[in-house]
Amino acid sequence: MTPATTEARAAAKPATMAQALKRAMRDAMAEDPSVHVLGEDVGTLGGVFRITDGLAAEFGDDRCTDTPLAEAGILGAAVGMAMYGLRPVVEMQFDAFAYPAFEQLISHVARMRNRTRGRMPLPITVRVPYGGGIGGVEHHSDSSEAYYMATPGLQVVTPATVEDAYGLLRAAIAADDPVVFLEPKRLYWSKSSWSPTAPAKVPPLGRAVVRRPGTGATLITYGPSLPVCLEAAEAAAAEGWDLEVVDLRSLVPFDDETVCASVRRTGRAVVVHESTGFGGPGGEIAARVTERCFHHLEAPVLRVAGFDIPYPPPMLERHHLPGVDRVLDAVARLQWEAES
Amino acid sequence: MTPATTEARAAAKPATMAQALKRAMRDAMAEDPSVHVLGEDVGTLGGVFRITDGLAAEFGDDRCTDTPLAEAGILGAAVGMAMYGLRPVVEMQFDAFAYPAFEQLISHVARMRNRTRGRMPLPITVRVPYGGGIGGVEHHSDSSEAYYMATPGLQVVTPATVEDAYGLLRAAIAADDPVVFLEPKRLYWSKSSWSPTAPAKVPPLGRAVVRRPGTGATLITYGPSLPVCLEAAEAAAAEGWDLEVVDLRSLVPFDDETVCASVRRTGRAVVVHESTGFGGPGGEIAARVTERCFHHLEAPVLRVAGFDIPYPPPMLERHHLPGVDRVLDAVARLQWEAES
Amino acid sequence: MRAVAHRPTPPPAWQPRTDPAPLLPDAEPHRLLGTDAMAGADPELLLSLYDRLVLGRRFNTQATALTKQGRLAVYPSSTGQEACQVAAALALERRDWLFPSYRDTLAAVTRGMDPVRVLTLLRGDWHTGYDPYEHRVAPLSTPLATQLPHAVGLAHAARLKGDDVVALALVGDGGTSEGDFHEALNFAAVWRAPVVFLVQNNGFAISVPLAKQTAAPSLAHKAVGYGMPGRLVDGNDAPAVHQVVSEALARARSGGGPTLIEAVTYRIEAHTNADDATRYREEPEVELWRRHDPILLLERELTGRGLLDEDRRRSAADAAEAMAAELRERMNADPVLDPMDLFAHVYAEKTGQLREQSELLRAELTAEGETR
Amino acid sequence: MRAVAHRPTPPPAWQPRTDPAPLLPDAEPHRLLGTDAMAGADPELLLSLYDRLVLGRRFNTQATALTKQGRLAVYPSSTGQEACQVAAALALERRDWLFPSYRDTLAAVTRGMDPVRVLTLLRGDWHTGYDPYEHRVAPLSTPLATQLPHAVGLAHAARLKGDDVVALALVGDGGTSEGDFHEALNFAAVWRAPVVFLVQNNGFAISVPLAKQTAAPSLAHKAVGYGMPGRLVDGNDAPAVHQVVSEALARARSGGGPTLIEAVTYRIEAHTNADDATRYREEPEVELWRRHDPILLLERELTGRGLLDEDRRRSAADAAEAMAAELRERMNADPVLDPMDLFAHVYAEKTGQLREQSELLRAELTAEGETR
Ligand SMILES: Cc1ncc(C[n+]2csc(CCOP(=O)(O)OP(=O)(O)O)c2C)c(N)n1
Ligand SMILES: Cc1ncc(C[n+]2csc(CCOP(=O)(O)OP(=O)(O)O)c2C)c(N)n1
Ligand SMILES: [Mg+2]
Ligand SMILES: [Mg+2]
Repeated sequence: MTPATTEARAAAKPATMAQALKRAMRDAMAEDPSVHVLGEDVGTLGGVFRITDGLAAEFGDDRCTDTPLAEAGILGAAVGMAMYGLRPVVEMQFDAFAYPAFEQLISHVARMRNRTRGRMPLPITVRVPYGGGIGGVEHHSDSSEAYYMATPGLQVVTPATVEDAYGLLRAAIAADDPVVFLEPKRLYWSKSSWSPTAPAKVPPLGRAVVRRPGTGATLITYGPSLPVCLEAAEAAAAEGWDLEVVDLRSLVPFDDETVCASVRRTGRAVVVHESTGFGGPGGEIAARVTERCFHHLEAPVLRVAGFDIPYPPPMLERHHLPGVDRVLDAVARLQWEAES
Repeated sequence: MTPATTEARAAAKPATMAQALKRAMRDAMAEDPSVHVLGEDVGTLGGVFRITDGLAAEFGDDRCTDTPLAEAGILGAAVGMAMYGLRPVVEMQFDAFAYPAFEQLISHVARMRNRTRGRMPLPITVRVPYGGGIGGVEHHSDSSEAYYMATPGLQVVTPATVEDAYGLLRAAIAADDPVVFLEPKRLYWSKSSWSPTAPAKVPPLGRAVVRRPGTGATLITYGPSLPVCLEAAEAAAAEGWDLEVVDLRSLVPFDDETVCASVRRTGRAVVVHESTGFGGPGGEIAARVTERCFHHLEAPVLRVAGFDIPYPPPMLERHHLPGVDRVLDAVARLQWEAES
Repeated sequence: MRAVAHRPTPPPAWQPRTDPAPLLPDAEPHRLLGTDAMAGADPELLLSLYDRLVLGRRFNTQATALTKQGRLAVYPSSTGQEACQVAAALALERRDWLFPSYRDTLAAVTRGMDPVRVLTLLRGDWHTGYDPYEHRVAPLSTPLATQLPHAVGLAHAARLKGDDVVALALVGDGGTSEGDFHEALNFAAVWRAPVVFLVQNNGFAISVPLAKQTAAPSLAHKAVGYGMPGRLVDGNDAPAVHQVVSEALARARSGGGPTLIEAVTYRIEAHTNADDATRYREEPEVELWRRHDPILLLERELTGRGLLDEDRRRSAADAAEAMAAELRERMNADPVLDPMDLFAHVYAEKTGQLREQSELLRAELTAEGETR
Repeated sequence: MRAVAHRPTPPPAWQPRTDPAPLLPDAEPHRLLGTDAMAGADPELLLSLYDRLVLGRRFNTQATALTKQGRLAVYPSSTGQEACQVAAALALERRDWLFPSYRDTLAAVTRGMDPVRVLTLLRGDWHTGYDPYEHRVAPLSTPLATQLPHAVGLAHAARLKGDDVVALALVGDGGTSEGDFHEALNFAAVWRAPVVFLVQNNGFAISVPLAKQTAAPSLAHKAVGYGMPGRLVDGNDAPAVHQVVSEALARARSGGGPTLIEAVTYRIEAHTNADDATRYREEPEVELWRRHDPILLLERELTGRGLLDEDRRRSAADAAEAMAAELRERMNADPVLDPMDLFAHVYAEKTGQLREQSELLRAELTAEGETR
């Protein structure tokens, strides 16, 4: 099948996030021969989520490589490949299976540029399917972004829309810094009318975006929780609360400007994410928003997050995941009475 | 040398934190035959910081064991030992060298109790010398507490005084949960009149303590930054600011009660730690204090932390480490004018 | 002064294979790979193995069927690998420990565990959940090879306590590539821990064939680098597996230290019910292995020796059917779960914030009228 | 149908050593461990090795002295191991890459690097800091064995690009226990990457002797489990190391894949200047190895062949002294550091918060009158 027919077929129906991600890698590989994909089952199988499907067929095993089963080895080899001028895109099969590569990520990937005074940057993209909501058994639903955020030298990016999945992944692969690219797995099959035949322009990394304008309070969120927040905002509208929803897109660098502009306008904010609350991303976000917007705040910045527990088994996960009701409960606690 | 003579000798001069830690392990091993120490160089050498010095001589190689050089193996073996009823105390040689054991820590140590519905708790203590200020070359000065704090199932404890070094380590070893025990290496040689002949009673884990009472603002800190905060409080007193200093001692569980009682009294707070700021412990602390004490706050909770950079080389570390001046600068920004 | 040379002579140069690792057995590879255990084995052992293999096969097909009915979140079938799991688990003493990986449900069942409990993880009502001490079966491990150092630590602890306990740790061919495999085997050898490592080489790690996993002449050869014995066995020859594992256990028990065993077998089904094996392998290859089926091999031997008639065959099948029916029935009942349990086992005692959060959830559940 | 058996016959059973791993060489262990390279070697090679060994030894003593004067934060001396580092690095082509560990300063110097730059990490003014591309020397690696997968990845990339480049990766005996060692060797073998792994077995990992690190007959035996050749060499026999490494490089270069080499040597000094080796080993053991000194061995051979007279000896010593004097002088000058560099290389572009933080620091420095 030629790329043209693939395109034609894909354009015929709304694209999924999975398709957009695949297309981003395909286009990056076609444009730049130094882009190499590697990981477990990424070749013949096309990955357990099929995100790399067709890449080995189109570009050969040397460009899209099934590695031995060893995550530190994969990332470590990617470091060496990047040292030699390649742009490796590594797939970690699931969030929790990135942990064996932690030392390589923290002690090398994040630091090589700094260590060598900028002589040896490592343009590596580490794709990590993350988060729950797909009925995965233990170790298949972790939200591990806090670990990456706490590590200077890494960019941490996560798309929440099909269009961003394409754009941000292209931007991540093109970036000269290592990027941990967190893919919200329960949005893999979410669709939009984004057409893979007309790729959007590559957005810059590090910019948040207002997904829904509003005046009463700001929901600050990212990745898998964006749809929850948008739904909550719709429901809130019915109760007379006009909520603004900010999609961070990039956790590192953090877009203080967009976030704080919103909060200064609304005077209230709730951070919503699926990761555990304690020590999670929300603490950083709430703290920095408070530092910067204190006198604009009518209420403390609240957090709606996963409970501080190991991710639950499939049959109980719905109790853990922050849903619309929990978001609305938090919104209700934003001390609206104080205003009037 | 009998324990008695050791005690007599040690009692003669002020004890260091290193000695208190060693004594805590010794006493725990003497009282409970299920306590086993293992790690790299912990036996014959007594550890690179000599914290385990004498344990192998007193209790034999089987109780204090030099392992092969492999941190995941060490912690993984400790998991198995704990499964069989032992209480392993693992030494990670330096903060950054705990990273190879990350998967074992996150996916097993933190979760085994939960996974087995409480049937298989893992009473493992993982001792990690952490932080900088000792002129260590790369990888020898990381402050990695944010990673551990973000992991439900782990207790995270760090002493700041000689007395606590003893008491908290005893409590950690006695705890039925896994404890990441962070030892501030630049305080290893700090002394106090604490006498190893009269061990203090074992303090409960999870309790912060007010190290210096004050009324104007609260410095919230722990581990290596406690002496900095106490010094800053002295200096602030000269400028007319009466600062309270809270030593967290336990990052997990977090003692909201003690911390919030202080902040509600003072109305202002600065979190001080050496770890990088972004995504570091301070974000969580500032966020939860703000959530709980918002209407008592005269100013946003500020953070004084290490810069958001890889830990610097020895010759530059003093520029990175939060010192008295940076703490005082933050205190000065607590909007004192608003009060009057 | 010690020995003259402080090293033995250098090892012979290993020539890495230049041909891609051949995956297909010939028509009757068990004779090449197996021991002569089949012929020499005690009839009772053979019959006991037979009953359990039949039961195991039925367990696999039933569990797979349950995934289709939404009663299991996922199931990694061990059809084709029953001999490895059953024979190895059967070689253990009751006081010994088993460290299974996620595919080793049959090994756990063979130890006497309640099949429903074995399936907790895969059903999705808890993470393994069962009491590991009841049958000395560690939680089925999902992160690959991470259970191996646990087995070493447990075996080491048992030996230090003077207990006559051996740990049997199972791992897949793919799992041998992980760093934890290396570290565990090295610790075991240095500590001479009473542990036996059994690699079920089923040819694949999800889609990745062995040839992309290793260039070693065999996985058993990996033993050499740790200074422990390596054994290669036909993993579809149940008595052979039983014999090799028994020998290794005896060796460990008598202070001889660890052994690495590679059992060559084949994953007849896809990786799990969620996988599509047609994407990466051809049917004829599977067909060849079907002809080398562990139950077939045993039936042939038993029949040849006049130990298996239609009645015996039927009674084994009936027992398996009964087990399956019970399993079906019990699994078709919705498990009674208490969401408040989410907070019960994170720490020995709930932390303050877990108490807050559990109150939040309790309030939500009360509002929904859902709590117990 | 492929080969009849899809596996070679089982490996011979390895009997783990029952005696503790002997650590002491006999009076002249090099003859047992070495090749016959010494006798066969080209005079020029021998002399070149000699000069560099002498230089290397002097570098070690000078650097150790600098720690005492507070001019280096720490120094891990390779005294006694010079032959491994010098001979191995000398066997490389200029286009090849070296992946050193923290103790491999001499290998880096032998590649032509400025000694002061090599010492950046240990001096403490930056983390390695030098440009790895200048001499194709990767940053000295502190986290053990982590540099090995980098070497594999680089070699693999070079081969994919069609470049005739080999990577030489150095690691210690202790480092072989880490999971990264295993994963790197396995990747290298599966990918047939042009990489050579050289283990400097100096008997210790800080205080831990080899016998507590492995039960393998030799570290070279670890090659077997990856399907690559293993070679054992006397690490104090410089021409032998040169020959074995050269052969392995040639093999890798011609598409033959990776090799694992164990060079048996001894760490004559403590682990670093901060270590106290008397806590864990006896002087007579060190003394035995001093008699097996790599420089002594080479001198003996060169003298025997009439290649080394007093003049030649003195000229080597003088060159080393000159290097040391220059090193001393340059290291005694305080490095000029700009604290603002702390923010310069974290990302390609400073993030907003790094800009804020760098302004904070700049203000502090201005207040102190300290910035440039
Ligand atoms: C550390 C880790 N990485 C990745 C995975 C995802 N994963 C689950 S099973 C599997 C393949 C395992 O292959 P093998 O070890 O041969 O066992 P088999 O499935 O054949 O029984 C992979 C990659 C995992 N569970 N753990
Ligand atoms: C991952 C990791 N763990 C621990 C350390 C601390 N450490 C530094 S050197 C050393 C011993 C290394 O021994 P070996 O590999 O034999 O090298 P040698 O020092 O003998 O050259 C240890 C444990 C480290 N640098 N990295
Ligand atoms: Mg397999
Ligand atoms: Mg060594």
